[in-house]
Amino acid sequence: MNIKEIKEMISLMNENGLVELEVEKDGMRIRLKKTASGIEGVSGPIVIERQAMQSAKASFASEPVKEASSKNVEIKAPMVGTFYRAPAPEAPPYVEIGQVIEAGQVLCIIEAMKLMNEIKSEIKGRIVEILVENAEPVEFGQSMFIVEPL
Amino acid sequence: MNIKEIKEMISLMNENGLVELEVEKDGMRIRLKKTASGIEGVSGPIVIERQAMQSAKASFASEPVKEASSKNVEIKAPMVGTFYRAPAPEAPPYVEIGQVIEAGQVLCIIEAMKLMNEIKSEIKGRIVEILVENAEPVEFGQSMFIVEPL
Amino acid sequence: MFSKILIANRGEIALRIIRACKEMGIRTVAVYSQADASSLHVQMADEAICIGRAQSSSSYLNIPAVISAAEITDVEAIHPGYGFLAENAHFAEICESCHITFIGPTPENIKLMGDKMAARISMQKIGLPIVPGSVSVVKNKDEAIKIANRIKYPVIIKASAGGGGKGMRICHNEIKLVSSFMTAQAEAEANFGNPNVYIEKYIDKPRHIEVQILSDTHGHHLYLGERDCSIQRRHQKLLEESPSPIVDSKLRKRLGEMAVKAAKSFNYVGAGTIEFLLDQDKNVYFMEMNTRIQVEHPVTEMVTGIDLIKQQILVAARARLPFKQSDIHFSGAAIECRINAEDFRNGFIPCPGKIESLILPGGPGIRIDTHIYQGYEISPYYDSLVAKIIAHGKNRNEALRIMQRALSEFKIEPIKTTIPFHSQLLTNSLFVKGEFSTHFVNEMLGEEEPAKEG
Amino acid sequence: MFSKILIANRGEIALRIIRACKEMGIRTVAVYSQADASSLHVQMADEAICIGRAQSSSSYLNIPAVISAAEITDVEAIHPGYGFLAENAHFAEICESCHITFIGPTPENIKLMGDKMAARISMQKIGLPIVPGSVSVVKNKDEAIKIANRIKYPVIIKASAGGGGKGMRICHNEIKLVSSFMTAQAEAEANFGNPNVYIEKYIDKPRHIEVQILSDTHGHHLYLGERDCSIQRRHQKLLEESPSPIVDSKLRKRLGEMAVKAAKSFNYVGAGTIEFLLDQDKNVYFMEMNTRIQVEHPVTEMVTGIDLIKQQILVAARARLPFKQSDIHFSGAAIECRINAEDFRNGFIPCPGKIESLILPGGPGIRIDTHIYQGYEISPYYDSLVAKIIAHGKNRNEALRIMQRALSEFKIEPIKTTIPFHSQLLTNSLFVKGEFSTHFVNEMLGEEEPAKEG
Repeated sequence: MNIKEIKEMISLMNENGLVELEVEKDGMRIRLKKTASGIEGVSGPIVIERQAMQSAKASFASEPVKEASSKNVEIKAPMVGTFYRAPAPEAPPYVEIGQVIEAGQVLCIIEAMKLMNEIKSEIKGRIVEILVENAEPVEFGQSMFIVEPL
Repeated sequence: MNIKEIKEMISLMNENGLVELEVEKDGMRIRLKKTASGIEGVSGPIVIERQAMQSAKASFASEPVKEASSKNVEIKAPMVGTFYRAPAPEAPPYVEIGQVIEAGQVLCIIEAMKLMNEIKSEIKGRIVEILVENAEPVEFGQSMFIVEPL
Repeated sequence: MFSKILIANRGEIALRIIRACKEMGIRTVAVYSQADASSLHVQMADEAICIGRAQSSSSYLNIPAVISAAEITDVEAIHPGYGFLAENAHFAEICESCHITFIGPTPENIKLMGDKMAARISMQKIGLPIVPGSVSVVKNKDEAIKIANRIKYPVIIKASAGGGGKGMRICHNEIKLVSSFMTAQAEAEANFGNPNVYIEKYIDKPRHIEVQILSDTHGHHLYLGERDCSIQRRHQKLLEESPSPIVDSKLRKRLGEMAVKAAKSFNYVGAGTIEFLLDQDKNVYFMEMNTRIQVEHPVTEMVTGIDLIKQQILVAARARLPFKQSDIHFSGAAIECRINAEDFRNGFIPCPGKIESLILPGGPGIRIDTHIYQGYEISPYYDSLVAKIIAHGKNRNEALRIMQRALSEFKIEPIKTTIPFHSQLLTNSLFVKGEFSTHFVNEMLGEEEPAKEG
Repeated sequence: MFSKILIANRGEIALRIIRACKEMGIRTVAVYSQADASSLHVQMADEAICIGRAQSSSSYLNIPAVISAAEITDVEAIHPGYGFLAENAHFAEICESCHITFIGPTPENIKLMGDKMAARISMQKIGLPIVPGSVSVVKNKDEAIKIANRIKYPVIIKASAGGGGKGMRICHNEIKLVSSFMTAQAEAEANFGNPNVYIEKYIDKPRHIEVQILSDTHGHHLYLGERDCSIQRRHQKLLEESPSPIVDSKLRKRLGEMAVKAAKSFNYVGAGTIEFLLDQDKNVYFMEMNTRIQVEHPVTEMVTGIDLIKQQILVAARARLPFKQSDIHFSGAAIECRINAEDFRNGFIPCPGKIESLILPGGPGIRIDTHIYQGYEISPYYDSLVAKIIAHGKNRNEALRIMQRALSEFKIEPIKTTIPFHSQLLTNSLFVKGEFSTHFVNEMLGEEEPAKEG
């Protein structure tokens, strides 16, 4: 049983209007259950991410993404504004992929109402991914970085 | 058990109007459940139940009532009209509770558009219950008698 | 006034009639088939009687069952809605003989207008223009040529027993007429088991314009303006509007007065619709009369402010019409889109099924007439109309914008509907300009015309 | 004209504004809190930006977040709806300084009318009648007696910092006044931390009548008739109607002209509402002005045919009003019922929760403004308004019947709502006769009056 199979199960559920699907096999048990709007309940060793809100516009995740093999966490925008990776157009970015960061270290700037707000990390970790392009807008709660805690 | 088998199960559910399906076999258990049913209970390894009509006004039953210890069947009105137990106001009723009836025997009259329609039994049996009062209206499909087949 | 009415119909029109009755303080009895037990008209009526199986022949067309339901519920009148028994003179007669008021015209009214050929002859007699041509069977080629020379080409050969565009042939000259005549007879025989054909002047790209009339039992007849129903496909109307973009107040008055003249000539009673064809020079031809309330009646209600169902009930109770022709004013423009459970991208095939998710449009200028709800199962047994959206604006342009906005709000999953068709139509520049004929939908979709060039 | 507008609101009013924008061809940006991610306004806008947590202070009242969302989406204007930032002069100023048009009056307009006491003084100066009494703090018993003798008993003592009926005392004579004055001061101190009180002539059983006005930036001011909002409970309106059953055309003109005079006096811009009290002799008293669109604006839209939201947007874009006072006509009667998720049988306590089953009313004469749908979760974070039903009939009697019929259709399970309250109200004979005051709901429900007899 792997992710591909689970994905297939979910799409089967979606296509066929199932609300619950439970599979137990070789000491492994998968149970999927849907509400009217999305996949909800989870149990067993594999955790499925809470499905994003129906609206295409609600792109923030309300829960950290956790993959089977890691405990990576998302760093989300605490405000609406424009995302900048560096303190000035010519300056080097605050952080790069692969870089180890300390708790309290500045990761980026969000400009809101002409104010430059430095966004700091609350944890120590390693930058796994940067999800927003420089000078792009971010909304409240939008994921900006994926960090592997150290 | 693989995805193909689950797909087959789902199409089985769709074809048969199942709302829930649970299979346990050689240490393997599959349970599938669909939305929008009033049916909650599940018993036995595979349960098939038909969905009941929602409207309070739909008082006819689409399936014969079967009690655990009997095979009683309902005799339903084949037309809208007024139900009469006897051929004339002074005459004795066609049938009484407890009476044994033959296939083809007249059970009652339904008056529709001034026509008296004799309603005959299709089976041999014993009258267990008479569900409509004399001179009361009946709608199409409404249960009139409960008969224990003999 | 009636205290209790039975509604011999289903779907949105049953609900529409129940609404009018509730507002008038009249109790209602719904009848329904076994397939419609969870339908809204059953839930919203004061009483509901199951009258038969899903098939219409067993239930909504089953006259003894309907009459019997009326008798056991002790109603004083039956409203037939549209379709089913609405234009069945026999049913109207049975109601009469059972002392139940049929909310509609007299059986004689229905009979006269039910025979379309006889209706045209009778309307021609009182001076209404009809499409030039034969009003009876054309026996042979020579007669066909004689008629065509009289009425001038182009002409169209039609099967007497035909309908829906089948067996029609358009001929632009005598050579075509001669070559088409035998073919048309053969096709008529093949399609309808009857080789009879007749010949009419061919009206190229006409508009379908119909006039709403209202007549009481005291000899008063009113016209409530026109509806443009040119947007149709295979004789199925898809969008209707009032006023018509090509009818000015002078033409409106002329059409209205013709319609009233028609109604007056045979003592019509109730709500009715006189259908006209308008050619490209705005010549008017009487086509037929529908002796019932119509699907598209709401657009007339929106622009006149008159509730047609309430008026039907009132005149059936022998009340006098409460207004004169001079009291009728037209305000703004109204458009109705028929939302059918049909796959527009796949030849409009019906798509019944369960509605898993539903958002109906709302807000200012929008009226929704529908019997559906989330969880409702659209039945394959009946017509595919699931909702009528009616937009009312201060002019046609505003009504179109309100309708476009409403269509964008309408979500009905996973049912395929005519919503994408309407969205496409409402952005078509010719449609927006009001330049269209009954051929418009075929042209827009690149479909074949129903009548072949001979 | 604007090409893109941000709507700084949620719920039905956000949807209402999106609808107007769509019909005008203006693109829309919705903002929303994390609790509203699945809300209809988010789904129906062209873009949507999450601006904060569920709490209004973090989202819909969060000025930097709203302005920031406006900047990143590059909108030209912000419509504030009602509530939240709609009457926040500071927000209107910030919009101005960021070169974003605030769709509403000027910051100065908002400020002047935001100070209710100052507003009354200023309106008195231009000749509008106000309730007789002190317009400033009454320091002691002797001053209170002097004022009461001048304005005549009965009088009412009100807390300066008060609201919602708290700390009010009605006095019918000097003995009561003397005994109540100290108590009122003490209560004011206890309730509001401020012992200041003032004295007014007590208006027994008044009507709440408000006039809708519309002003452009070119000095044109129009009145669009009145709304009767006397049906309220604890100062929360429950049902509004236009016209008021007690306002005739002469009084309508007088109220309208007063309202226009008020608007003109301080160069008001946009849609606004002037609230009056009418006593039982139909004496008129200016109360306050609301410098925003109001919840109950649809009843005015129905009887005038004017889309107020579109007009707000047009005048914000400095367009001239497209009609004169003589172009405004009133047609029929409109009633709005506010359907709140509140348990009417249990002190109107809010009842949020998930809507498992929903049937909205429809058909002729019904407009529905709502953001709910089956499966929607009514949030406990915001106000409990779930839908506005607006009925429009040719007269009040027909509108009432349409509304009763619509209420009977409305199913929203398992949410407890004010539907049963409205059903009861609409069959109350005094209400049907139009005989009611702002005390009517309390009387009908047998509840205590907000102001105690001193």
